[in-house]
Amino acid sequence: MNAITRRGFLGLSAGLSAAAVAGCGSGPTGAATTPKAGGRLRAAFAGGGAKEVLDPHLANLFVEAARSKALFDKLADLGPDVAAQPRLAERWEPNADLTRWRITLRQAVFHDGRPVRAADVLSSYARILDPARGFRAKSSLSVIDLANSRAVDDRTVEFALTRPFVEFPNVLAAFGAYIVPEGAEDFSRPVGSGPFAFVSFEPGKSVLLKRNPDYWEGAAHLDELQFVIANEESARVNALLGGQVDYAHDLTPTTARAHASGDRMTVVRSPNSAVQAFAMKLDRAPFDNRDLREAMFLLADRPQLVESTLAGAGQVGNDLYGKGYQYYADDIPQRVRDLDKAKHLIRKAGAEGMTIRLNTSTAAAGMVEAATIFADQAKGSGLTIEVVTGNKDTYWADILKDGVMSSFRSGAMPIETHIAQRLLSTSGTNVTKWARPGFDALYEKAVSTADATARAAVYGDMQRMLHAEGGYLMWGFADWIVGTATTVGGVSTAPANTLDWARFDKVWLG
Amino acid sequence: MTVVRVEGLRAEARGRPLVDGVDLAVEAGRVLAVVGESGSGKTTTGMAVLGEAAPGVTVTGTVTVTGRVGFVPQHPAAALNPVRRLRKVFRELGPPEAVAAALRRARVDPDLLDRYPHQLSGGQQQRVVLAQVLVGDPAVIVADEPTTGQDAITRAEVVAELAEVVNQGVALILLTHDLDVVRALADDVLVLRAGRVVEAGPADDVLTVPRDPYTRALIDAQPRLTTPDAADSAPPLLRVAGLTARHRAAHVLHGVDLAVGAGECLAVVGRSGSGKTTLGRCLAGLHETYDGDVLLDGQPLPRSLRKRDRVAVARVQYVFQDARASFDPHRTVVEQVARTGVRLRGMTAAAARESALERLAEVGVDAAKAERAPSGLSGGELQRCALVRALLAQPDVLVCDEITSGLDTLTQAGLLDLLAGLTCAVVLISHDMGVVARLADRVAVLHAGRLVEHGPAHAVLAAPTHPVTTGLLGHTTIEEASK
Amino acid sequence: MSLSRYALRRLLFGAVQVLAVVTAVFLMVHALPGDAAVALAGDDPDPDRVEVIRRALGLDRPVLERFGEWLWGLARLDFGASVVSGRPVADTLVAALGPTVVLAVLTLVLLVPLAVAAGVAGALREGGPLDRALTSVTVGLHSIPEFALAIVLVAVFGVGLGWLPPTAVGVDVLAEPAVLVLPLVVLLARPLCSISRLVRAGMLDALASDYVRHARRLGVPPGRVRFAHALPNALAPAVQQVARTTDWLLGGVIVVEAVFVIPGLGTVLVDAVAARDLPVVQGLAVVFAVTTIAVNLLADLVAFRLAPRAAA
Amino acid sequence: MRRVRPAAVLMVAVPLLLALVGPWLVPAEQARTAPFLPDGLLGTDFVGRDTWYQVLDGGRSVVLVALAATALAYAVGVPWGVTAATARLRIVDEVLMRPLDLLLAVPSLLLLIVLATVAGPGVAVLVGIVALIAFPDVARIARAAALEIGGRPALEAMRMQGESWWRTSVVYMGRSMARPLAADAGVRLTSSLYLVASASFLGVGVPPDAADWAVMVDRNRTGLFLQPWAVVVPAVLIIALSVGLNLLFDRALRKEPR
Repeated sequence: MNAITRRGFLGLSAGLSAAAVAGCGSGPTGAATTPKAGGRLRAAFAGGGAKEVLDPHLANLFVEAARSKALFDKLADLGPDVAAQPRLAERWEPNADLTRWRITLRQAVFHDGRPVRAADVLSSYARILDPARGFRAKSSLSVIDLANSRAVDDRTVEFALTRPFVEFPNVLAAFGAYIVPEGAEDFSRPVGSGPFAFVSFEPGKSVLLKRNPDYWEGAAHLDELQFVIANEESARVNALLGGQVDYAHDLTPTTARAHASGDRMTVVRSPNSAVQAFAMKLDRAPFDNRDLREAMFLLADRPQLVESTLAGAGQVGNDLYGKGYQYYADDIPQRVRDLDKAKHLIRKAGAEGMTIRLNTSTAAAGMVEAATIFADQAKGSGLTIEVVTGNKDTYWADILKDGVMSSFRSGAMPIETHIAQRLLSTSGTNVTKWARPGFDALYEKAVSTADATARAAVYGDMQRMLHAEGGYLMWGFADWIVGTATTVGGVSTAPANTLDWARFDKVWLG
Repeated sequence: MTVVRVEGLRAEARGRPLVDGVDLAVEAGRVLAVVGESGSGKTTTGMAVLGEAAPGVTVTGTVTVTGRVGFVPQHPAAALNPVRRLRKVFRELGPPEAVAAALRRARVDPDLLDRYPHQLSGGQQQRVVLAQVLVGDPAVIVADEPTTGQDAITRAEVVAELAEVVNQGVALILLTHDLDVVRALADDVLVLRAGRVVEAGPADDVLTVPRDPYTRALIDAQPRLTTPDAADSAPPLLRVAGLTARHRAAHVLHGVDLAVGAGECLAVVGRSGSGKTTLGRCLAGLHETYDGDVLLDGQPLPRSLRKRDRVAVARVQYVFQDARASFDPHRTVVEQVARTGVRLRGMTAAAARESALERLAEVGVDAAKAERAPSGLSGGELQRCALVRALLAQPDVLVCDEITSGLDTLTQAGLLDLLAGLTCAVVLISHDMGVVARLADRVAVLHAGRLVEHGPAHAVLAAPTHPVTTGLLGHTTIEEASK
Repeated sequence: MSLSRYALRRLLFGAVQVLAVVTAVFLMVHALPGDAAVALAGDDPDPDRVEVIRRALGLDRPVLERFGEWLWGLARLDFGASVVSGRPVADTLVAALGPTVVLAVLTLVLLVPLAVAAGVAGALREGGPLDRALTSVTVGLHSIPEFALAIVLVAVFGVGLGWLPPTAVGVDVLAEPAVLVLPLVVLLARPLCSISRLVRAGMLDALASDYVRHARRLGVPPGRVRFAHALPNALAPAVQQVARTTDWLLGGVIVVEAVFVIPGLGTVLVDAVAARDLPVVQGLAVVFAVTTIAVNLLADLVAFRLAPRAAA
Repeated sequence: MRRVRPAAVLMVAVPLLLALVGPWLVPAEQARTAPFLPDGLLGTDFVGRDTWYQVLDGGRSVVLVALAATALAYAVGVPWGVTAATARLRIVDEVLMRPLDLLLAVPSLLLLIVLATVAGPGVAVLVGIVALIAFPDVARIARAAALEIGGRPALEAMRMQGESWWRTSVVYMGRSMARPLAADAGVRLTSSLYLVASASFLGVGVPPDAADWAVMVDRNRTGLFLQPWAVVVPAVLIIALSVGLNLLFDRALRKEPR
């Protein structure tokens, strides 16, 4: 019962990379190819027990994200290439210096029949930005100068920003930045504008939703959608095989392999998904030494890590975030293992005979295994890697402060967001302690460059810096795997955290 | 009418004979006592009458019984189901009229039926068992040691009940080693030794003019209740002043005052549960929770053994009721006995061993036996070893707690001789007035934790003032009463 | 001591026990690294954000103050509110109580007759093939961890053969009792073995006792001797063991609820510990301790009734 | 006296032998391939290691932790119980034994989960926790045995001989307690084994990729339909060991005179 050990936090720790592989767009899969209306789909997710909430701004877990998506809308959301695309916002236009953005809202209504207005947008954002509360989207939205933003009319909002920011649509698509009716505080019977409306909720057990016939993008195929909680992967698989659910989220590659060829379930893979990495801290010995960091990069046998840890269900990484995402620098040559050079660099760094502690934990699946394998790979290099397993519940907070090297995993987000949250000297979750004034300046330049090509070039420079001497050893990208009953159609292969992942209004029961 | 006839009874276990060639016959309304030491074959014979045999025992011979056989087991407490009220059990045994009749015959108060067995006294339990047996209207009752372990008053009750049942025309086979009971009840006696009949005949003949030497020895060994001569009382050596002892919250002794002179024998008597043993344990330092004083030569003895120095420990010694339990089963007897010399007399191990062997030989335990583990010795032998173990300390006061109970009369007699020869003061705890009469200079009678009578033995035994004392002495009068 | 005084004393001690357990659990949970805010922040532990959450949850107040407040609430039967979800702890517990109680009660209801039947059957046929088979099975099953048994049962009967639902995902256990079959088998296995063995041993002792022999000699019919005379004596120790079983049950329930996805108290406990949700963990500790103490008390009273001598 | 069945001996001997000798048979360098392939004797496990080597390596932790925990529970519980039983002041007895009643009101698995989370992973931690759970029972049994022995006339007779505390309370009592405690040790060992296995399965106290039979059962479960040996073999070994131990001790106990 690994309920305690394998509760994946969503959002950032387990997102999915977009389609890097050919044909890995958001094309629907499934045995039943013709959409059919009606029925109740039961979807099994890992949950958070009694702490689960329906407040979309508090969403943290996959199941909460999926439910928020069914009940609410954001102004924008991430497409298959993890670039923002409009949702409730019909379109957006910045002013010339990128500091004021005019958003035009779509004609949409909440489940109680009230229209979605500019005031709802402003009050939702005000709620998220409330300094007394710790909503997840707060740091993303902090670029908005709310006092100077205004509702032009009921369907037009004008946002004032604190600085020029060309990636503002990323903010609108930020995790948890949902639009709720003005003044909404009690989410025990949530009202949103999403494709499904609330019916009932039993914390830690199930949520039942029904089709919203007036959804602005067209009503869903399903009559009803039920989210049920099964923390263990085996339980989700068993429930799927036993016909107790129709959709089982987050399966292991092994399960996929075991059942891919059978006729008891359909396996849906979103290839190239969560990034798998080791994070080295640059502000302290021994990884303040660039040679030693490079030695670590060269020690990693990435194909073996992918093969063993991800059971082959993934792609080799090149120490850069966001493979296949917009702005990803795929022109940088792939790094491969070079033990001799690594040994040489270790000697050069004076690290021979040194023992390095690699912090890891079961906070995310596969991290400990990857750490052990990496420690094996380091044997014979002149230094020893000692794997230290820490407390899973506080792991992410612990590695922010302590240790020199740690296991790391992250879900999908735009590359810009990744940089802003983790790689600037001001970032709140800067695990590698990468703090370079030059890099910060490049970021400022990128986000204030309106020209897309010029901007891409700046992002390319930044990624070259990171590849050469950064702290993240990003060795692979995992597939995201979902199992469905053979009667289910329309399940997308888009990465988790993006729009089409767990998008049940496009799914049907055959 | 002969109800039971046994001819040529022979019982074997693994080829060893337990009973060999026993013949007996009992008529209705008559009592046959089967007498003998433990292991003489009494119980095997009684079982044969019931038609039962212990596992692994093969029985041959003929047993003819006219009518049903009832069995009154040795310990009535064990024969009553602890978790069932009596009424329900009786309901299973027979129709209400039969039960009512049986209860009347056994003189059981019907009000007792709503109780659990543990809520009854020993005598009541015995009567209930008898009533249960009587429901089946047996022609003969086999009673196995019905008085063993009972105090004198209960014993008298049991005897009276059995006599009553016999008067109603039931035959009784009494398996016992208690000659007082035999005298009180039996018409005929069968003396068994090692499975063979050594003597049989009318009780009066056998008990008054025994022909067999073994029977004679058995009878002679029986302590007689005689009134001892008046003796001068010695100056007090050990004094008990205002002793009030507690077990947890319950008071078991209330303000007891006693004195023992040097070389005197003080008998402490009373029914079971009267506080006799607690008193002895207070003297020896084995029971610490008491108020009042135990003074030796006028000096208070520390309550706890831990606080007594070696001299004080040596001066007051204690012999336990259960001799076997008072030895460590893992070490040889001599090894254990000799420790007294080492610890309390400061002897070397070798010297202590020498003197232990010497003293053991004096009481009839030879070196070969002394070198065995306790399991290799009989109960009587072990009790003598225990006595030696205490005496090696050269005590001034020896507390003996019921040390003769559970021993057959011959063994008991040997032990009493030993005690009679002691020069130290003896505190003798007993409920057997015969034993008391033989040894005691002074007698103290306890009842419910209070001292109810205390004085020179001749005075107390000749003219008891308290009903308990009278009751305890009463068993000798049963003889006359029932004949 | 009278039955009522005995019960009263046990109750008073039980209250002290509950208080001590709660304090101990408080100290233990407090000693866990991190607090609810850190746990809640999860993989986005921006220190500023953690600090804001901490303030929002009231975790910046002194810990003793919060404990005192909670205790004071408890005295008024108010379990407080979850620091994480803000929902009343009592609601959470009541919601989760149902499935667990159903499991526990059904287990006990099935356990006692089955264990007694198996124990008696073994004792009456001592040494026979039935007894030997029962002994081997019960001695063996006794030590198999629940998880191993659960995995085997699910793989064979749930997934492989498809006879029974493999999990209780999204199912109301009351509406669809079939989902309870496998969990119950898992929960029953261990206590069934230990109790039937106790019954068997007690029965053998009773059958060899003086009072049973005496009853036989008195002509009590064999059936009554076995069931009215011997059996009650064999039950008293078994009842005490049933009480000890509640510990196993609560432990087993954690495993079983996880494997079969039953949203009961075990699941709530595991989640609450992971979330450092002190009021919920405390509330659970109270429920568990009260249950354990109450069951033990009940068992002692039953044993008192069954074996009046031992308790007297 | 009944003969010990060879089946029970075999059930204990095979896992025990594997657990104790196994680790020496594992090569230092192992190839790592893909998960759940049919390579090697028993195929590969969930991270592509050879299952047979994992089996050889994985018994020691289960067996040694159970043994160490039982030993520790005795090392603490027996003096504890004897102290309580022989204490002259009743308050000492109460102070020592009452807290153990409290421990009984906390379900052992709850204790295990919370303590393991507090203390963090590690073999020593697991030993400590399992010992802590086993120790109240040991202390109670030791106390009961010591009380019974302390009330025996044999011990009082020794005290009447002026024997030292050492000879009465340690030598004599120790020897007399050996038998009831030895009988109890069997029960304790199987329940420690049960707890250790359950804990490992729950992911408490061991790394998730540890070579440990219980961990193997848990982690390789996903591959049950691809490569069943990685689950079946360690599961069977655990079950055989605990069932066998139980059968052996049950038999040994039955030989005790009533």
